[in-house]
Amino acid sequence: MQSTNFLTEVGLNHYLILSALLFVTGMTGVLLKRNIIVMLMSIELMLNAVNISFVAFSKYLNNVDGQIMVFFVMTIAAAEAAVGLAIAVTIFKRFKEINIKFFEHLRG
Amino acid sequence: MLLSTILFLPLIFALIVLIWPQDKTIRHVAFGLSIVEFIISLIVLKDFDASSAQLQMIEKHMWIERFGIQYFLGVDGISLWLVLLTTFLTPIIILASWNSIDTKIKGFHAAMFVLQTAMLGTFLAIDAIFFYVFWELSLIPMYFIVGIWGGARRIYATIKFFIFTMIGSVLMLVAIIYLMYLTQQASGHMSASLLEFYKVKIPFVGGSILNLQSLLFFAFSLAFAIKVPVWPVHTWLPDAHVEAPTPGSVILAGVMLKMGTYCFLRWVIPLFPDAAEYWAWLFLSLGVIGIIYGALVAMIQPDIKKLVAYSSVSHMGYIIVGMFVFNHFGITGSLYQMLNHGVSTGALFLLIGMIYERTHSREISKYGGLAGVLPIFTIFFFIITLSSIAVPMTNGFIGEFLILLGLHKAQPVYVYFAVTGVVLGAAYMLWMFKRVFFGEKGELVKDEKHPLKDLSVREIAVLVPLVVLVFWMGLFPNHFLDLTKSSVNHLVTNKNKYYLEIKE
Amino acid sequence: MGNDAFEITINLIKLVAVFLLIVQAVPILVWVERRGSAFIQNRFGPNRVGPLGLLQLLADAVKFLTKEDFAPDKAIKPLFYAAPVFALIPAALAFAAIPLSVPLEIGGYVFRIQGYEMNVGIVFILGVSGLAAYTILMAGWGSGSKFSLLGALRASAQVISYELALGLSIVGVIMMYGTFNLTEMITAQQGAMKFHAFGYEITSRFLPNWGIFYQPLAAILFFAASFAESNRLPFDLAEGEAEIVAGFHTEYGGFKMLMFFIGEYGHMILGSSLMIVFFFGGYGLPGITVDEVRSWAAGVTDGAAGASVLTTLIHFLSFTVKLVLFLWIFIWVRWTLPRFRYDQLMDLGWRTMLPWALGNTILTALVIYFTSVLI
Amino acid sequence: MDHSLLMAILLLSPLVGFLINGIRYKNPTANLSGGIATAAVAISFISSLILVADLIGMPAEARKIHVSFFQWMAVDSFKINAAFYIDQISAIMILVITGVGSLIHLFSIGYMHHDKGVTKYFAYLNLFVFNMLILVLGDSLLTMFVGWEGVGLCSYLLIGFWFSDKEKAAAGMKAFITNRVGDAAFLLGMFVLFATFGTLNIQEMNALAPTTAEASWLGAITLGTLFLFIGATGKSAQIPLYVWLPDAMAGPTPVSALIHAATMVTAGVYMIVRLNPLFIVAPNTMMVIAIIGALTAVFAASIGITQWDIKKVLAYSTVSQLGYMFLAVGVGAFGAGMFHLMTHAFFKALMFLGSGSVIHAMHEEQDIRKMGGLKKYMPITHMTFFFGWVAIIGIPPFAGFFSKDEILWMSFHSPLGSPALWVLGAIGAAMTAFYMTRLMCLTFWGKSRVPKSVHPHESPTLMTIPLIVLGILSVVGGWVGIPEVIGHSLGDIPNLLEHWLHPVIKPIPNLTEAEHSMEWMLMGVSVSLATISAFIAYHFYVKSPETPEKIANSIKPLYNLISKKYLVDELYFGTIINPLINGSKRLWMFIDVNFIDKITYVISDLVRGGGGVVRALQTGNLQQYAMLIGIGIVIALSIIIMR
Amino acid sequence: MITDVLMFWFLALVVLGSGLAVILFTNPVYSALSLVMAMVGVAAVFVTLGAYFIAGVQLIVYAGAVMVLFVMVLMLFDLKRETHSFAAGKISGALKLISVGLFAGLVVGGIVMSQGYFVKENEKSLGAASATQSVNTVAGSQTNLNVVNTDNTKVLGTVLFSKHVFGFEALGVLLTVIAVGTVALARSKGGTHAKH
Repeated sequence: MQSTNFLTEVGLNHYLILSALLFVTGMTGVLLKRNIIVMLMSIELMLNAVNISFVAFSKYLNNVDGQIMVFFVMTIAAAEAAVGLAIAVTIFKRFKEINIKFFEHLRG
Repeated sequence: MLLSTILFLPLIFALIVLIWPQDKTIRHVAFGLSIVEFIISLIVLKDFDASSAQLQMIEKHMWIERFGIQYFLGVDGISLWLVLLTTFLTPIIILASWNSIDTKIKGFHAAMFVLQTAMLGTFLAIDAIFFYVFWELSLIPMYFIVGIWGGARRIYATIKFFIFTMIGSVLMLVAIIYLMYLTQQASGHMSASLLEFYKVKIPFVGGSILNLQSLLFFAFSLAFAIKVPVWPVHTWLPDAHVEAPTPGSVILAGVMLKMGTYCFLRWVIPLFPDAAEYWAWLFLSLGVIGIIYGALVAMIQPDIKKLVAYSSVSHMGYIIVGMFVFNHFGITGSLYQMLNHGVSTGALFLLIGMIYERTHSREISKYGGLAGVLPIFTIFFFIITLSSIAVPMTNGFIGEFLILLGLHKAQPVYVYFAVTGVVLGAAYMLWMFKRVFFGEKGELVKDEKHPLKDLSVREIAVLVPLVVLVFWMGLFPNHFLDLTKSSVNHLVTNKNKYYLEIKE
Repeated sequence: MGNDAFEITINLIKLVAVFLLIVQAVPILVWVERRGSAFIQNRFGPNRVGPLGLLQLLADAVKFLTKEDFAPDKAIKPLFYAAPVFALIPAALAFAAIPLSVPLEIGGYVFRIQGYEMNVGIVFILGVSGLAAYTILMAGWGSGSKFSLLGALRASAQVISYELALGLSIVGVIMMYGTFNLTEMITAQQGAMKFHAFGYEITSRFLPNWGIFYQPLAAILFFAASFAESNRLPFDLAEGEAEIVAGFHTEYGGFKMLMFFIGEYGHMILGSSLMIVFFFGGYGLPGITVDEVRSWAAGVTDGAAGASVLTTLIHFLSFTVKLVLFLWIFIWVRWTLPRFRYDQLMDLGWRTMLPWALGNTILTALVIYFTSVLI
Repeated sequence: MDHSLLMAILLLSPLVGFLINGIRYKNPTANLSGGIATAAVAISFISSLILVADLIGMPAEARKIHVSFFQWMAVDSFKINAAFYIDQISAIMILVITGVGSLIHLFSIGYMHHDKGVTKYFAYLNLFVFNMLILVLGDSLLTMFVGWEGVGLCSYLLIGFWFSDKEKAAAGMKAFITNRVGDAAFLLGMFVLFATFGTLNIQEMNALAPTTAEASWLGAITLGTLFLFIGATGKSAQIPLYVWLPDAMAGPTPVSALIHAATMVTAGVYMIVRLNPLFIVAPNTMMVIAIIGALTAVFAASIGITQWDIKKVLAYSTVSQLGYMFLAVGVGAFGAGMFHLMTHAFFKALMFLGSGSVIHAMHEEQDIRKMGGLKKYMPITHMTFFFGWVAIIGIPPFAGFFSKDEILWMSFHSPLGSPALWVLGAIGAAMTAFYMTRLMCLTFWGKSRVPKSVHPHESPTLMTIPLIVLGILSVVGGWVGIPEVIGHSLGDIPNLLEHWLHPVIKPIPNLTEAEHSMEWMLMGVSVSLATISAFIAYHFYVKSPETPEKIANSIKPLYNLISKKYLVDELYFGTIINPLINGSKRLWMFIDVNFIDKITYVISDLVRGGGGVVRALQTGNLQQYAMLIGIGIVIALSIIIMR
Repeated sequence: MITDVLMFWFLALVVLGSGLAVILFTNPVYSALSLVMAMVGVAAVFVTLGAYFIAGVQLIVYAGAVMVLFVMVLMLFDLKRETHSFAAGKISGALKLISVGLFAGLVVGGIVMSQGYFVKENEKSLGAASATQSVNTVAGSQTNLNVVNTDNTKVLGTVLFSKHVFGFEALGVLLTVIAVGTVALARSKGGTHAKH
């Protein structure tokens, strides 16, 4: 299946790999960035990557449930963004900076 | 629909209380609502068919089909009076908390109503999982009642209470799930209904704890024994009682402890008859030890509330003993003693709460000579004391007598030990009574600047129903026993092949 | 995109044409706006260059193009330059999804008179027009100016807020027609008024079968919201001259400024078009179905192609007339109503329009349910 | 009138009195509340008179009035009715209770006149009468037990009537708890008997008892009756549970008269008599009863000799006399026991009331060393007290003589008795004569040792009337039961009491015909013993008051032991109560605080410690957490893919 | 066909490029704008997969609302360039990168190794079920299996409001909670340590 016509025959695997790479990109952001907001954005990126997988599966498995999942993911992403940003704003109000290190107060 | 109404009305009441706009009138509203609940619950009494041992007024709907979990309510002679006890005590408690709860009134009443639902659910649910939900639900409002409105060491007490109870419950959940699995083995479809559980024959081999029935028996028993509490897992009770606010203590002693004993009758004994019979010696011994130990330890407590708490341990010992003799007298006596204990210990806690409101102390040594200062209070306290030490013509006597009679019929040896409880009970109560009410005026009583006020009309109104009940139950026990008779009869005669039919 | 090279080419050309349509409409609109405002305010307006000042458009264009292209020192250059370019895109893209006339059928090919056909047109249009907020933000922040930033924040907050009302207000319409497809909506609005209720079929010869008669509240809400979306008076808080000079485009001049204008007018056109599509029968003639027109055209011309061209032209004309009317209303309102205060604006959006839109949705749902299910 | 109505009146009229006075408990009007209470008991008395009259009208074998009001409780085979019946035995009791009771109520009006809690007092007194009637009339052991505990309760309340005094409150508590020990045994007895007979109904049990064979020397009936007897030792103050009665003198004196002399303390005797068919088939129990009774009689009398408190002397005398009654029933002479019960009720109530009158006159002084020569101040009291005295020491023809003598004779003569018992009884009788005479001498005769501040005076009429009535009864009360031997020699005076009781008393098995000469001789011995010791006492305490002290000094250790009541209280405290309390404390500390709770602490510490270890991982660095998640996923994925 | 392929590669490039840009830009505003770009790209990917409605929603929700919030917040904070945009230390940074790399390798490897396993499995199960009824449709709607590739909005709606209605309701609750929580957070003054 692959090797010969990898470039010309786009299938499920292509989308999955695209999704995986996008996910990894987002993950890198989450792991390495200092700015909370950028971390949040990276999370959004990861979620989007997952969405690609869902939709791709939905198409190639002929099952509409995958797209429903995308809905749910989107809603949760929106919610997460709202709360995350609110927290970021609160942190910013206090420290005038939104570095992730301020969250270390929350250790157990 | 009646049982569902009774069961969930308090939840609606809790909501009403929560959204009630006026803080001033919230107590009145809650009181009125709880009275409504009580009146509705009286309909159950009216519609109850005393001649039948069947499960009555059932409501059955499938809840989670895959596991055979049902919304299943029903009442029979065993649970009837406990339901009424719950609905009866709630208005009294609300009325009694008029002054003692002065912060977060709204939350308190809401918690109270939620607790009422949980307790009623425990008594009414016939489905294991459904039952378990209520069983656990009852912990939460109680946790808050003790934890928010409690005394100085309330957090310690709540956590102890919670953890003790949780440990038992978790084992019970495992056992319930296993029983559900057994129903599937037996009948092919999974069910959590108690009636299905009854049909399962659980293998039993005497001589060892490591057989299925014994293990399940102990898993259930531990949960209920902690709730009761049976010696030696009783230590959460004194702490919880001492730290709980008055209404919390009352509901704890009055109803919550009964959840444990009731469940022995509803679950443990019918479900595991062989194991129950085989291990009866253990529970009889623990019960008798509880009776004596509770009384002895109660005697030397410096704190009135702790004394009453330990007396609860002693009284609950009687109830446990009564159930494990498996005859009419014992089981009837246990059922009756549950009600008695609810009424009289509840009233004791109320009374202690009233005096605590006035003096803010529960140290016995700081009192003395109260009888001269607060005569009405003394009269009430004395009547309740009599009920607590089981003087004839009060309710306590009937229960204690029947239990001991049953114990003697089944296991005469134990009764010689158990009967010391009769003496010790009188000893600790009267000694306490003497130290608090008689003698010279104690340091709290003689304070001239703040003379103690005798009971107000409201407080009398709180106590009168209880006192009336004390004598009513003592003089006309048949009014109460007649309704439980057929169920107890059914339980005793069919213990080893217990089943419950549904009354249409 | 198409099945063969010819089709693809035509489709690409179509796309460009629609874009140009918007761009070219702008100078005319500017002229209309200036003359119209003058008329309303009892002035002359541009009347020196050309007849009725028509050539003013050219003059203006030349002026804009020849102005010095500068950027403020504090500006963030990439964003500053990118913003005007992006300003064009949302409106143009969205407008491209609107069907302007019946499809043209020539020689086996069917050409839709719209940028591209989309099954979920409404969602797409809403989505794309939502992107407009970025251009504003980019411009505002990229300018490196306080006023710009404030204006941008105001404007984008406003856009987001009203997007909700906008989206919700047309939910009723969508439910009624049961489709996201704009063409299908227009088809459903053809002919005389006719609807089913409680098992009866009710017809009225005198009224066209337009959405406005079914969803009047939605129409009002949508129209108001599209004013806000396009940042026009009475919702032009983004450029409250007295407070923040000119809002997000304070620092812009010349051609870049013109691009913002184009964007704004593009939004106007888009809003008007959507009004027409949703509530005024789209390209359809009032009370007359496309088939009736087509059969008439077949009688007038010979050959299927000719009839098709005629039908398309007639409907395009119909659309244009409606569009012009609505654009005039836009201008009219701008010069009639005063500007809101910012809190009033937010109040109106969140506390008035949103609940009404929600109510409308629920009501529509109920009516649909009762008329269709509970006969 | 209808019997059930009469019975209801009989029972409920004191209860109504209690309720009325109980509701107006704060009202200090002695006359009104006393009137109500007395009237209530008097009504009872009248209705009991009517009932007894009806009873007399019945044929001798069918004399029984049985009234069942309602079913009290019914569980399976166990059915108890709130039913009451009057037979020959209980007829005597209700007459004594209501008759003596109303006299004592009357007396109390005067005695308690100035007390603030007078209304409460009368309420308690009425409640007591109510409970006592239930005890006496109940047709089953359980009904009897209701009254049994009820009178104990009233006794508790009345002993601790002046509760602000710590000692008195403690005395009440002591009485109740000691009684409770007996009650617990009573309960056990009921259980055993119920297991044996399947019923607790007294008549049914009495009917079944002769047909039930006793399996061994400690068979079910013996065991049951033994338990019942232990119950009786509690209520009737016998060894070993007598300790509460002397302390019970803390209550108002009329209370001592009514409860602790005339009625309640005799309940044990009454119970045994009522169950006599049952007891008679358990000879071992009977033996125990007789021995305990005789021992108590001597033991208590010996303590009585050394007491200085007028009421204490009477209290020990009561214990001693109760011992006689138990001796009587123990040897099977149930009739004699009943007889002595009745006469004792008369003369002991009289003496208590008399002492009350004295105490009243002496302004609450109870020490007889501070009295003396009261004869001239209080002639009526002295006179009536004198009748009581002669009655109790057994001088013919006063009441005590006949009853006591019959007991002594039966203890000798009955096959259940023995000469040893007679000897004990006779010693007791001598001691009784001694200490009663001592009391008489120190109180009424001899020189006055009254402090200057006190001016003794005769009590008001309200108090003297009961004294006079009881005095007369002390004189004539014995004539209903003149022994056959005397009656015969005086010209066939019948033994009315014996005839009356005959149908309900089971005869002693193997009773031989009485030898009259022996009976005469023993009678002579006991009377002369009593007379001699009375004379000695008179000599000691009137003629040469220094002699007793000399004797006491010469046997100092013994005297001290006796005057300290043989240190029984100390013994009980030292061996039972204190170890119990200290042990409980240790138990609590050891089991609850140090063991069970410690276990929970250990568990919680373990959990907390474990948490502490894991806590180190929680650096608060979000990205580190994320990295750990990532590494975890990598590991999980590798495992999945490698498989 | 070729257009679809070209489209995919183009979009993949755009999406991955802008995704990388998100984490590589030191200026968070650029990151955010890149993210918008990525999202629009993802929406386009959805279009190529035939999920038009999802694409539209993606535009409305993500690009239109969520990201606007991000951008607004960033602009409000006015965080210019950050000198240390990456937080990690040497060792942990290396560890993180290694784990990310391994993760990527494993996932991609897994996907490649799976050889379209899912599709085959699905076809197998479909083959079993196709005789009776179509699997992916809800009861009552007689749409064919190929529905995903054409206009599936109606199917989407039907499934969402029947099979997944519980999840839908749960999301409603979630959103309410989030709305309340956000308002509460935003109104608090300076975090949890502040004294009111």
